[in-house]
This record gives sequence, C-alpha cells and structure tokens, in this order.
Amino acid sequence: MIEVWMYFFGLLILVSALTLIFTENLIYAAFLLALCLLSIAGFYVIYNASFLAVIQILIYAGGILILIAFGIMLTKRSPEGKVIVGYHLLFFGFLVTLGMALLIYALVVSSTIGPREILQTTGQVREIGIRFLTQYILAFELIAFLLLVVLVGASYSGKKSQHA
Amino acid sequence: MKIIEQLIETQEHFGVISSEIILITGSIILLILGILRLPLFWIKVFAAVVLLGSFLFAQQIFGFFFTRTIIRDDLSYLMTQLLPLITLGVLCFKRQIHQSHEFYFLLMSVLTGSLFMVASHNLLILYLAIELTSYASYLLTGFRFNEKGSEAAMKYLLFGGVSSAVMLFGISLLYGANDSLYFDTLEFSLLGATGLFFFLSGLFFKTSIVPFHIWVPATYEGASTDVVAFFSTVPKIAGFAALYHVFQWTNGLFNPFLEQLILLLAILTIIWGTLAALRQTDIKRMLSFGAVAHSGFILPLCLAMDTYSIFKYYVIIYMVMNILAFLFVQLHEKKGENLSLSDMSGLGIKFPLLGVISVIWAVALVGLPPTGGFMAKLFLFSTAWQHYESIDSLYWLTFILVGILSSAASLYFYLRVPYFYFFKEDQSKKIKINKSHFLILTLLAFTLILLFIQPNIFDRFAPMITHE
Amino acid sequence: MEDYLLAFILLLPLLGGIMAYTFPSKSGIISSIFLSITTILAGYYLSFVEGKLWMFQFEWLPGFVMGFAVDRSSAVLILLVSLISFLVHLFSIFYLSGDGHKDRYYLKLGFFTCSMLGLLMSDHLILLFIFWELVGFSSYMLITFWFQDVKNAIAGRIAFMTNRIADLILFMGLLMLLGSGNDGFISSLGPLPQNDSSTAIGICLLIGILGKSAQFPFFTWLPRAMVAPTPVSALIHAATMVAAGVYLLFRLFIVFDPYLLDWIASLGIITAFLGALIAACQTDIKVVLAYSTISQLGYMVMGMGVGAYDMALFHLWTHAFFKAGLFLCAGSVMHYLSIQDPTDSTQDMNRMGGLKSYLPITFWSYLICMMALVGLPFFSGFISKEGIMLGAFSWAIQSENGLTFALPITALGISFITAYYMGKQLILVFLGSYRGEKLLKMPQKAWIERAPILVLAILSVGVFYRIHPLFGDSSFLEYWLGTQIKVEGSWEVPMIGSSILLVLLGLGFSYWKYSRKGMDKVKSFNSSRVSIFVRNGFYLDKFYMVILVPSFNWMAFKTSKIDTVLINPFFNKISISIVVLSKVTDLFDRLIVDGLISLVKSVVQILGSMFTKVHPARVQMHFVSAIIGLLIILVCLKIAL
Amino acid sequence: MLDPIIFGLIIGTFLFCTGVLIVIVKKNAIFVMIGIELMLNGANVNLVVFSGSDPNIQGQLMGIFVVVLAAAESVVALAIMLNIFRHFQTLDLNSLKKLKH
Amino acid sequence: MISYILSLIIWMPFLGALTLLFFNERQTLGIKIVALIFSLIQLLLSIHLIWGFDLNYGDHLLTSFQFVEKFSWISMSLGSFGSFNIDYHLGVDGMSLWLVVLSSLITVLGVLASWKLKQQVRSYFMLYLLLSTSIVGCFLALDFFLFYLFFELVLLPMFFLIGLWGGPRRSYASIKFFIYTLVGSLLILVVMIALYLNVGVLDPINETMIHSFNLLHMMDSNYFIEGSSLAKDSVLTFMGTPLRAVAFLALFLGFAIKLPIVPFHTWLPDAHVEAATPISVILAALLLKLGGYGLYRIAFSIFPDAALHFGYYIAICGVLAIIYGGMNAMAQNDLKRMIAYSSISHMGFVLIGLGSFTVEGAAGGMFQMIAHGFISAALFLIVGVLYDRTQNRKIKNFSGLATKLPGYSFVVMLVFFASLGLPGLAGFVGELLVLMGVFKLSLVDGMLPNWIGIVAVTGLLITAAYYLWTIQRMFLGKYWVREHSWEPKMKDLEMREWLIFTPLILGIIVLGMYPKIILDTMNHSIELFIAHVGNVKIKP
Repeated sequence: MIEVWMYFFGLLILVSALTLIFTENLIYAAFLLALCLLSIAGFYVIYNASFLAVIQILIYAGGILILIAFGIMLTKRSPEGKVIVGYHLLFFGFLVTLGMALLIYALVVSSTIGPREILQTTGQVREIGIRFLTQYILAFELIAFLLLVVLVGASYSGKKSQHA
Repeated sequence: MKIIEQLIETQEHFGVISSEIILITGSIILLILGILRLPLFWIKVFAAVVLLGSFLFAQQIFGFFFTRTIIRDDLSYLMTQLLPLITLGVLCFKRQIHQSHEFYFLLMSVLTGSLFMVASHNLLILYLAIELTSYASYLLTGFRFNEKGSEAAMKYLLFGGVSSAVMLFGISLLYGANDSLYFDTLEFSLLGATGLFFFLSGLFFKTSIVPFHIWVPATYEGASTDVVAFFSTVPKIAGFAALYHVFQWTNGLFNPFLEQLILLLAILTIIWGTLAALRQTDIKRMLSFGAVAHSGFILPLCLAMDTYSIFKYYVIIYMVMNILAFLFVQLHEKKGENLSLSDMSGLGIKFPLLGVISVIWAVALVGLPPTGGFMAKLFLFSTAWQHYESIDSLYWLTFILVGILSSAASLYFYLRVPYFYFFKEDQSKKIKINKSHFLILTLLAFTLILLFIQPNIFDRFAPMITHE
Repeated sequence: MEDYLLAFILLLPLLGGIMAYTFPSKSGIISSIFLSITTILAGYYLSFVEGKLWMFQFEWLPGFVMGFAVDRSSAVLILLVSLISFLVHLFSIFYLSGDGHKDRYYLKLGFFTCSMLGLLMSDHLILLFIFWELVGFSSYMLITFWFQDVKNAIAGRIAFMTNRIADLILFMGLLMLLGSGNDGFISSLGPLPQNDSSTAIGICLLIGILGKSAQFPFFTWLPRAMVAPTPVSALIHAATMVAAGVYLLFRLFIVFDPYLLDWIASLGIITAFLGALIAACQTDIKVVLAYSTISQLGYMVMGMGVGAYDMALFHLWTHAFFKAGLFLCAGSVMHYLSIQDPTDSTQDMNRMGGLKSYLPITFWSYLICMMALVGLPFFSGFISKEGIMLGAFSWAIQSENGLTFALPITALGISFITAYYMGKQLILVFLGSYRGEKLLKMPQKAWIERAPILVLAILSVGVFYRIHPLFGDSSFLEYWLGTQIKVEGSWEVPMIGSSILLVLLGLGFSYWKYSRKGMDKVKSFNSSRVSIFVRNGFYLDKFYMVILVPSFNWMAFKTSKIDTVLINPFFNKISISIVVLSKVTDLFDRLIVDGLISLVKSVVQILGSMFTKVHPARVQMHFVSAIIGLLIILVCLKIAL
Repeated sequence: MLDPIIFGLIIGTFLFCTGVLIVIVKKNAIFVMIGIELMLNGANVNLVVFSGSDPNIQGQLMGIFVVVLAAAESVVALAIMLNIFRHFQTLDLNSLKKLKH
Repeated sequence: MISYILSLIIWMPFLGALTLLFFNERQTLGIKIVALIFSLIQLLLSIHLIWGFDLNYGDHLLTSFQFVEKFSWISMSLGSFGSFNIDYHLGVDGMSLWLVVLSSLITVLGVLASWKLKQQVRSYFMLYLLLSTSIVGCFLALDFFLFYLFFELVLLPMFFLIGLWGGPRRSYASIKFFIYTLVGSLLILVVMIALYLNVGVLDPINETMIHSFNLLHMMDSNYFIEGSSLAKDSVLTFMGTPLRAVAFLALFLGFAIKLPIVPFHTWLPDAHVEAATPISVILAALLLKLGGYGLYRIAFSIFPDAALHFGYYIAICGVLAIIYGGMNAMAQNDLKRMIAYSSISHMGFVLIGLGSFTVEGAAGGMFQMIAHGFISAALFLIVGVLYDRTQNRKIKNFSGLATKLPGYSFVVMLVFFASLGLPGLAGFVGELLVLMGVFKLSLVDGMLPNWIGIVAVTGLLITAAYYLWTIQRMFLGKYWVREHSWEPKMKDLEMREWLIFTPLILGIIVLGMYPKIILDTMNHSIELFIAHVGNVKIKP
C-alpha cells in the first residue's frame, strides 16, 4: 500500500516538475511549484519524516509561495495580470542536465548503497525537539540569527529601493 | 535526566565560543542603537569595540564542543583572532557608499558566519554558516544601490543560490554514504566521493576556485571597494579554513586520485586567474582575478598533509596584501566610479610614499622579496616540492612550474599599477588623501615587510599547537 | 747590474717620450737626448754580451713566470733599433718643425721604440706577444698621427686590422705552443714532435710572421701606411717593426717543420718578386720605397726559409740602415718641396727632377743607400744579399727537387728589377730638370736634417762589415752576429758575377728608359693598363676592401637583424602569446559561451522550432560552464573509480 | 519493483536536475529562484530518504533547517529583485548588462 | 672573534639611504654629499678588507671563507615540515673579494657621475644606495636565501632607476629588464627550494632533519640527505634527464640571463641604452657580474658533476655570445648600443673560462669580469660625456672629435683599446688566461676542442674591427658635428669627469700591466674551486 502512495507522489512530483519546465506563465509556475512541494511533503511522510512534511507545507507552501507571488505581483508590468516569461538555451540546458542526470545516476544510484530499510518510528517530534536543544542547539541559534540578518537586510534593502 | 545534563554541558560550552557570542550580541545591540538613531560615528566606534572585544576574548581552549559540532583548534583560534582584526581594518576604510548601521550589522554578521564556518565540525553547521555569510554578502553587494551594485548582487545571489543547492545535494549524498554529518566519520566510497565533489563545489564557490569562480569579477566590479576587500579576505579565508578542516578531518575520504583532481583544479585556477587578469584595465577586476589565482595557490595547502603553519602564514600574508591593495585602490576612487589604470597616471611623482606602497603591494602579490609575499610563495613551493619528492607526483611538479610561470606573468599586470603610477605622464589628477586611511596603508605595508624579515612573528600572538 | 741596464735601455725611450710630452716646447731635443743615451747604453751592452743570456725573470701571473733575455743577436738588433730611432728622432726635429703636435708625436715615437726594444728583449712567448701587439698599436697611433685627414685614419685602421688578424692567429699558435707543455721561454724551446698540432702551430706562427712583415698576402697594409710622417715610415715601416716578423722567425726557427720552411722560403720569394714588380710601376716616391721594403723583407724571409737565417738577420741589419736612409732622403725631398713649391703634390715623382743641385747631401746619401739596396759591391747590401742568395743556392743544391732552383734564380731576377726601379727613382727625383710649377731656390741648410741621413748613408758602406768588397771572411760580422756567415761553394763566383751584372743592367735600363726617351713616353706607360694593374698591387688591396670587408660588414648587419627581427620579436611574441592566451579565455567566454548561444540559435532556426527570440544569456551560461566543469570532474571520477 | 531508497534517490535527483534545467533555461529571475527551490528540494528529498533509515534522523533535522533557509533565501532574493526591478524595469536576466560579465 | 666588516660594507649604503630620508628634496647638494660619503666609507672599508685578507686561507673550498659572520636569522617551526632556518651568513674569499672592491669603487664613481642630476634627486640616490647594498650583498652572501634575496632586491631599484631617469623608451626597457631577469630568478628559486629540502643535518636531540640554506652545505655532497632527489646518487629524472642536471641547467639559465647569453640577451641593449649613464655603468660593471659570480659560486660549486657534463655546451654558449655580440656591435650606429653589445661579447669569455674547467680558465673568467667591470664602466662613462654635451650618441653625428676634445679622445682610445684586448691593458689578461685554459685542455685531454678557442679569437678580431671603425668615424678625420648648436658645448673633460675617469684608467693600466695583484689573492680560491669542481689536480 505504501508503495502505491510512493509511486503516486513520485508521479505527481514528476509531472508537476516537468510542467514547470515548459510553462511560460509565472503564475502557473507558482501553482505548479505549490503542487510539487505538496507532493514532496507527501513523499516525506512515506519516508518517515512527518514533522518535516508539516514544516514543508507550512513554510514552503505557505511562506515561500506567498513570497514568490508577492515577487510576481511587485514586478509585473503587463496590465492583464498574465506574466509570461520566455526561455532560452533549451537545447543546451537539456544536454547539460541530461548529462548531469546520467552521471548522477551512474555514480550514485547504481553504486552500492547497502541494504537499508525505512524505519517507522513514533515520537519523532519529541526526538527532534530534544535534538534541537542539545545536539543542534548551536544550529538553532545560528538560524535564528540568520533570520534576523535576512530580515534586517531585506527590509532595509527593500526600503531603499522604495525610497531612492 | 540525561537531557538535563546535556543541556548543562552545552550551556558551559557557550563560554568557548565567546568571540562569536560577543559578535552576535554586539551586532544586535548595534541594531538597537541604530534604531535609536545614534550618530553613525558612534555606531562605528561601537562596532570597532565589539570587534576588538571578539578579538580579545577569543578563547584558547581546544577540543570538540556542542556535541562535537564545533571544533576549536589552533586554526580556528587563529581565525577568531585574525578575522575580526581584518574586519576592523575594513571598518577603517573611507566610506564612499551609503552609510547606515545596517551596513555594519551585515558586515559583522558575515564575520560571524565566517567564524562559525571556521569552527564547524559538522556539515549542518558548516552549511548554515556558509548560508549566513552568503546571505549577508548578497545583501552587502547590493549596498551601493545603483545599477551595477544591484546587478552584481543579483548575479551573486543566483550563482550563490545554485551553488549552495549543489552543495546541499552533495551533503545529502555524503550523509547517505556515511549516515552522519560529522567530518571525522566521513569515509571513502563512490557515493561519498561524488557527494564530496558536489559538496566541495559550494566551498569552491566561496573560495573562488575554477570553475566556480565566475561570480568573482562581476561581484567585485559591482560591489563597493571596501566590501570587495572584505569579501576577498574574510569569507574567502574562512572558506579555506573550512576546507582545511574538511580535508584534515575526513579520514580516509581521500584517495590519491581525488587529491590529484583537486590539485588539477588548483593549477587551473592559477592559470585562469593569471590569464584573465592580464587583460583587465579595471583595477578591481584585475585584483579580483589576481585573487582567484591566489586561491589556486592556497588550495593545495589545505589539501596536503602537515602544511598547517605554511597555510597559516600564506593566509595571513594573503589577507594583508589584499586588504592593502584594495585599500590603496579605494584611496583613488571617486564616488561611485570604478577606477581604471589610467586614472593613476603620474601620481607617483606627486606622492612618492604612496608610490612606494603601491610597489610594496604589487611586489608582494607577485611574490618577490622583500615582502611577505615572497616568503609565502617560498614556503608554498617548498612544501610543494617536498610533496613532489615524497610521492613523486607529476601534479605537484606541474603545480610548482605553473605557479612559477604565473608569478612571472602576474608581474606584468600587478606591476602595471606602479608602472602607471610612476612612468606615465602626469594628467594632473587630484586625489584627497585621508590621513587615517594613509596611516593604515603604511601600517599594512610595513607589516608586509616585517612579515618578510621575521615571518614567525605571528607565532608570538598565536602560539602554535599542533593538533593531534 | 745588467738587469738594470736592460731596464734602462727599455724604459729610457718611453721616459723620453713622456718628458717630451711634458715639455712640448723642447720635445724633440729632450727625447733625442734620451734616445742617444739609450743608443750608447745599447752599444755598451753589446760590447760585453758574449753569447750568453742576461735573464730578468718575474712572475706575471701566479705560477706563470716570464722573462727578458738578451743574447748577442738581439743585442745587435737592440743597438740597431735604438740607433735608427735616435737618428729618426733627430730628423724629426727638422721634419716636424712646423707641426703643432710634436709633443704627442715624440710620445708615440718613444712608446714605439720602447715596445720594439721590449719585443727584442723578451724571452717569453707571451711577453713577446705583448710587445708585438704594442708595436702594432704604436704603429697605428703613428700612422694616424695626422688624423684630421680621414684617409690617414682609414689607412691606420686597415694597417692595424691586417696586423691584428695575423697577430691573433699568431696568438693562437703561441697559446697552442704553450699548451703543448712548454714553459714558454724562447731560449728553452726545442723542436716539436711532429704531428698535426705541431703543423697547426707552425702555420699559425707563420701567418703571424707574414702579417707583421708585410708578406704576401698581407702586404697591402704597408703601402697604405705610407701616409704616416716620413720619419715614422723610415723607422717603423722600413727598419724595425716590419723586421719584427723576420726576427720572430729567427727566434722560433727551431719550432718549424722542415717542409714548412720550404713554404716559408717560397712565400718569401713570391713576396719579393711581387713587391719588386709593383715597386717598378709606382710613381709615388714613398710607395716605391714601401714596396721595395716588402720585396726586401721577402728576401729575408726566403733567407730564413732556406736556412741562411744568420744571413737573413744580417740583411735585416743592413737593410735597416739603407732603407731608413732612403726614407729619410725621401722625407727630405718631400719637406723641401712642400716648402718651396706649396702648390704641388709633393710625392709624385713625375713632377720632380733635378733636385740634385738643390739637395746635394741628400742626393749623395741617396746614391749610397741606393747602391746598397741594389747590391753593388762595396756596399753593405751587397754582402747580406749575396749571402742570402748563396744560402738559397746551396739549399737548392742540397734538396733533391730541381724546382727549388727557381728560388735563387728568381732572386737574381729580382736584383734586376730592384736596380731598375731604384735607378728610375734616382733619375726621376734628382736628375734632369724640375718638372713642377716653379721652384724657389733655397739651399738645404739644416745639419739636423743632413746629419742623420749622412750617418745612415755612411753605415751603408760595406767596409764596416767586411773588408773585402766581394768575398772573404767576415770578422766584424762574426763578432756581431756570433755566427759564421761565410758560404762555401763553387757557385759563389758566377753567382756574384751574374748578380752584379744584372744590377748594372737594371740601372742601365732605367737610365736608357728615363733619361733618353724623355718623360712623355714614360707617362704613357704609366697610364697603360698593365702598369695600373701592377701599380695597384694586383688589386689585392681592392679585393680586400671591396669584397672581403663589405661582406663582413654585411654579415654583421645581417646578424644584428637577427636581434631585431628574430629574437626580440620572439620573446615579445611569447609575452604577446600570453596575452593572446588570455584573449582566448576571453574568447571562451564569447565564442563558447556566447557562441554556443548563437549555435543554439542557428540550430533552432534550422529546426524551425518554437524559439522566436534568442538573447545572449550571460548569467545562465555561467551556470552552464560551472556545471560543465563539475560534470567534467565527475566524469574523471567515474573513469578513475 | 524498485527499492524505496533508490526510488527516493531518483526522485531527489530528478528534482535536482529539473531545478538545474530551470535555472539554465528560464530568463526570468523569479523563475530561476523557483529552479533553485526545486534543487534544494531535490537535495532535501535525498536527505529525508537517507534519514529514513537513520535512527538519529539527522537528515530530517537538516531538512528542517534547509526549509527555513530556503525561506530566508527567498526573502533575500525578493529584496534584491525589487532593487533590480527598480533599476532595470524588468527581471529578465539578459538585460543585466551594466557589468562586463 | 667575529669581525663585522662585511656587514658594515653591505649596510653602509643602506645606512646612507636611511640618512637621506631626513633630507629635503631640494637640498640636492647635501643629498649628493651624503651619498658620496657613505659610498666612500664603503669603498674604504672594502679596501681595508684587502689588507686583512689571508692569501692562503683554508685548504678546501668550503673552509676558505674569511671574515665569516653567521647568525640565525629566521628559525620558524613548521610542524612536521621541520623548521625553516635561514642564516645571516656572510663570508669572503678570493673570488668575491675583488668583486666587492669593484662594486664599491663603481658605486663611488657612479655617485660622482650623477652629480649633475637635477630631478628627484633624493629618490634617485636612495634607490641608488639600495642598489649598491644589494649588489654587494650578493657577492658576500653565503646563505642561498640571503643571496637570492639580494639578487632579487637588485631588480627593484634598477627597475625604477631605469624607468624613471632613463631615456625615451625607458619604460619599455625597464619592464623588459625586469621580466627577463625575473624569469631567470624564478628558475633559481625553484632550485633553491629543492636544494633546501635536500640538504640537511640530523639533529641529534630529536632526530629530525635540520634543513638550511647554507651554501657551503649545498656544495658538500655529504650534507645531502640520503635518497633525496638531488643527492649525488639520485635516480630521479625529469623528462629523461637526471634531476641534478635539470637543476643545474635551471640555475645556469637563471644566471646566464643576467650574464647574459645569446639568445636571452635582448634585455641588455635596451636597458643599457635607455638607462642614465651612472645606471648603465652599474648595469654593465656590476649587474652582469652577478650572473657570472652566481655561476661560479652557486651553479658550478653545487652541481660540479652536472657542470662538468655540460662544460662543452657552456663553452659553446660563450663562443656564440662572443661572435654574436661582436657582430651585433659592429652593426650598431648608436655608440651606447654598440658598447652594450660588446659587453655581451666580452662576457662570453667568462663562460668559456668556466667551461674549460682549468685553473687558468676559471681565473681568466674571473679576471675578465673584474677587468670588464673597469672597462665597461669607463666605456659607458665615455658615452655619458658625449651625451651630457649633446643629448645624442649616434656615431655618424660626430667626426674628428680628437681635434676638439683631445683629453676625452685620449681616454676613449685607451679604454677602447683596453676593451679590444690590447696587451698591457686590463682586457687582455682575462682573455689570455681563458684561451690558455682552452688550448691547454684541447691539447692535453680534449675537454674543449680547439675550434672553441679559434672562434673565440675570431671574436677578438671582430671586437677590434668595430672599435677601430668607431674611433675612425668619430674621433679621427676632420672635426664635424651634426648640429650647429652643439658646437659651444663641445668642451673637453672637466675636473669632475677626470676625477671619475682617473681611477678607472689607473685600474685598467695596473690590472693590465701587473695582473698578479688581483690574481694572487684570487688564485688560491680559484684553485680550490677547480679542485672542488673539476677534481682536477691543483697545479703545483
């Protein structure tokens, strides 16, 4: 059963990502991204990372997408609301990416990763909480400071761009 | 109970990273002071005090902390002393861009990130630290708020974002191969090696190694000179220190082939940087490519075994030279304009002392006596030769030869500054010389010479303790 | 004591020159006084040299001892040199009385005398070479004494260069001689073991000798050197310096292979013949004498070659006196004419004539010297010349090859030519009537002019050397030269007889040609092609100056082109190529990065796909290049692992 | 039937590569940002996949941090894009031509 | 007891340069006097050195240095890399003694020659004195690092002295000079590093290798660490050539560029022509000697086996330089350029002398360097005299100068003839000794073939040709100068110029007449050198 979900989400990710390549409308792209991210969240659940899945939905789908939407809104020019963006280097990009994918496949996927199985544990939130406050307390603090920096910098930068 | 004990232990560990703590706290206070509309001068003074504080309170305690995510060894101790000092130097630059307390805040956060980069022993912490430095750097690049600055910031951001994603991908592979994020647990496997190169591309991005150096010229050209001076030293050297840690602690991750590959990259970097610098007329671009070439020189030092003291020496010299060079360039800049070589024509006759300083930094960057640059190159080539002899690897020999040739070629472009300074016709350019700016220039030039005469002078400040 | 004496003899002339330079007003007198002391000392020295060597050795380089030594033959020559030098000094006082740079002149002359004496005294190959070069150098200085005329300067340069070529080859020979295990002392030289290197040494030494003694094919410098002041010509280019080659040949006689000596003899006779032939066609009073000198030196060299080295040395001695006398006479004539007839060229014999009545002393002296030169009995030249010829004949007899007789017979023929051109000169200059514009008649008065000429003429009389005018023993000579010079043989009488006959014939021929027929036909002969060809020294000089020297210069210019065309651009190219390489990286950006875009563009256009607009995508091409770099690394990884 | 780990890896790699492609081919800066997000997510998927068999769940922890970082990055990007937009009136990357590169 | 005289000699001009810091740019006379005083003190000290010099000191090359000063300068611990040791190690032997004296003399004369300088006087003399310090330092250093330091230090002041006070194409010339010689010295650098790592003493206490840059250790094969790449029995090769040979070639090339050899010589004419007179003097008289001295002291002494192997080719290089330089000089129409090329030609003899591996050859090469120091200094000063008066030095613009300037012409004659090797003047002796070395060998054991000597002699001929031609064109003949405005300036040598020329002329004559003065002090060292290098028996 779980494998069905796995393939389902996988397919969803696949389709949304591929469509993302070919779409020229930014607004569509944002929604496609949302779809993609949500399916990834689903994927996470399968791999025993339900907390991260929640985070994914909250921050990505909730936060980042809105940011992107803001970006689109703030920078659009055409009055009818459609934001069409072109692409280039398609052929070349495909070539490079294909090469990359093949290489990664050759190097990573085909290499022996050893027999593992996905653990299905409970009480993950507690575990994560503990680790945040012990093992990765510093990371926790650091990212807090990072957010502060980004906040200050971005707001100042935005302010300048508004006023100047 | 166990958790409580761990928490208490962790609490004690905060004392170890006192300089970082001081920096973080200081910068937050600075922000508040800024909001309170304290005059900019006092904010600057406060920033200087904070930097000095972090320099003075650097703890000389060695070992692993925070459940082994942080390593304090001689190198990180040295960096916690050195990087604030360099930042202090940058702080003394004559400002030509928009001034605000946010600028200093961001400067200090880049420093903070750099210090964490140096101290990290865990891929997660390292990644976070790199991102912290990067984000603050993107923002700093754009701080000129003109077209060039924004464009540079945009390019820097995109390139940085891509490379950080690549790096993360690498980290994920490394994690997959070893089930751990700690440096010393990483071991060699095909998966791991692949991941390693993805991962390294991020660090190479920070340290501007070919082929991840392409952001350098654009960013350096677009950003203001003081920021460039800062970028080319603090985060870059922190990146190298991190590389050093990675290479030193990842036991068995490397096999000779990987070493050769990285050496090859170093050689390419030297060649590319030197050649590209040859055709520049914008001094900042020229220096930026020169810095790229220098990255190629430093990289093998991170890689090779038992090169700590040489690495240390080279890095110190590199920072002093670069800061001096950029400081010198900035002295001549007019507001918002980039400097071209011809702008310096004939100034040497009017300002001979400045001319002497230009000779000193140019000669140091080339690597000629009597400057520390020469000693640095000498040490570097010595260790390269030793490696060549001990493993009879053609790569090391090639490295030496390329290094030598590049030094000769670099003469051509570095020397163009004193050349224009002295030999070109005077076009009666006027520059205003800021006394304190000039004082720092002299001090740095003197340091360069001092480092030649007594290269072990830094051992007095940072007693050498070889880590086991 | 003797060492000091030697040093005095050596240094007094130089000291005299320096003193003369310091006191320019009395320069001639001062240096003449110094020279007279030298001469006296040299005579005194000769009086007690008894075949032994007086050595004065010193360490010039560490472990490298050199020394001076004098035996009787060199002592005789020392006396010769100082005596003639003294006389020339005296004559110069008169000759240069109007010149403003006498001080310089005497310095140079003193320096020359000193070097020449040093050459004669030195007993070490390198020391000898040093003086050898100094002699050449001072000759150069004296030839270019009147340097304001660029012709003189060129003549001096060519003389020096020709000498230098020969000298350097000599130098190589000496060095090889030294390198073959000799300590370099001439007095201790022995025969070399016969092998290739000894031949090489011999040839090198020979060339050096030929150069200095103006032998074929090096003789062209000597006529050119006639632009020097005439006393200088008398001293250097007649009596002393050119004889240095003969002297060296004498000194190093032992080193040469026998068959090389044959070559030396042949070269000598060739030179003698050519020199005489050319002299016969000359019209310049000094150049005649110059070629005559060449011819006589050829005699000497031949004498050395045939083994009559003592006789050759004796001829050197006698020749020095009469040739110096002749030159001084010529100088006297030229000086007289330059004062009395300033409008005219002073050296062309065709414009002279009838000077006998104006310059009686000069005429008589000239006559005596001429007699000596052509080899009439009762004169010194006769004795030495006959000795050489006798030597040549006995050498020809001893050798098995019949061709060798060509040498003495040619020598006899040369006697005829010699007599002819000397007679011609006598007639053209002194007899008949003056053919120039106009001559002020002022008698020759200064004794300072006449005395040296007279002394030289007197010393050319044969009775000083041998009492018997034709044959017999030679007590004086034996004493001076320290060797037996009498040549035995049944050839003696016919040979001497035919020689005298030929000389008389030659004189008669010249008298017949120039006195009887008048000058017009002479002029026509002078302008004939043969005459011009011969007079120009068979165009040997032209050959050097028109072909060899310019081709060398051409080579030099071509070589310098290598620098400017090849090497400099080459290194510039290297630096440029570095720049170009950097341009290539630039091109990489433009062609590969941007160019790929246009490639894509064209591909897309061909496929007619959905691309409508293609912009240069700089930023993203950077991603691409970075990723391609990463991919290359990974490919390497894949291949290696 | 693929091994779930391999499948996860393939999905992660696919996302990563898609991100790379988007980063290369799209002209618009926002689109490029979307590409970067995809790349990050690809890496994150990998992390999670590997973390699934790790009792220490370090991968998941890292994933959480990465998500936060991605958000922060978007903020920075937005700020810079606003600046760009103000100066260039467009987010087309090809119109950034003030610098030599 | 350690005497500090060598340090004093080296640092005296430096002290002068520091003193000049206290002067105002406008106090030109004071500046000149200070420079003169300090260089005079240096000269006196180095003359004093001759007095205390022991002629037969030591019985091996490595122990033959006198007035040795040795202090540890840099001792830097580099972890497992060992410690980095650089000594301040000075010493003098017969070979360097006269070069030191020569350089202090030329320095003094150079100060006098620049007496009329008007612009940027203080900077000029500071650089000048620094240059002097570094040149003398090169001659006295016994530590490779120290040597290299001074060797490189020469470049910087020279670069500016040419580039700032030079002729119209000065910047091109100075850059060219800098880059050429830098390439050479980078080659030396690599070898220096390799040698440093190969030479060491075992520290008895903690059993680690103590590396050092000590030249004496490098010359002694016992100090090479066993199995290291440059040890005598090393099997390492680089592209098929033994590493020792490669290292030697690198050193050779490095020094030979400075000497210079064809075809790496093109920096020299440009630099000489564009530099101001005193600087050309220093360039020709001293800088070229650095190359030659480096070959003696370093390249040959450290790698005698490789040197012996390449001896023949080195001599060929020398011959090439002689002929090529001579031919080029012949073709020049700029007097200074001609003289510059003649320098190339003369330096060829040094290479031949070295290549011959005989005492005569080596001594001849050394003597040639010193004699050339005197002669070339005088030659460039001669050009300077003309250039001072007319700002022109084209040969064809002058004629018959001997009429108008007799004193000057006398000096010219003497120096030209000295340069073309007239016996009795300094130029001859070196050439004689070198050729003796060549011919000696060719007859004894055939190290160098005869033709080398023969061609070298041909070179002498070419030298004579161009000098005589020049004399004829410029000094003899009717007096004429191209520009009418030069006429009033054509005055004979003044007092100051005589003062400069006199020591040089005296030196030329004395060295030519009695070369033993120099050779005596040099001989012992040369014999030890040859004994060390060629394993040839010392001449009894």
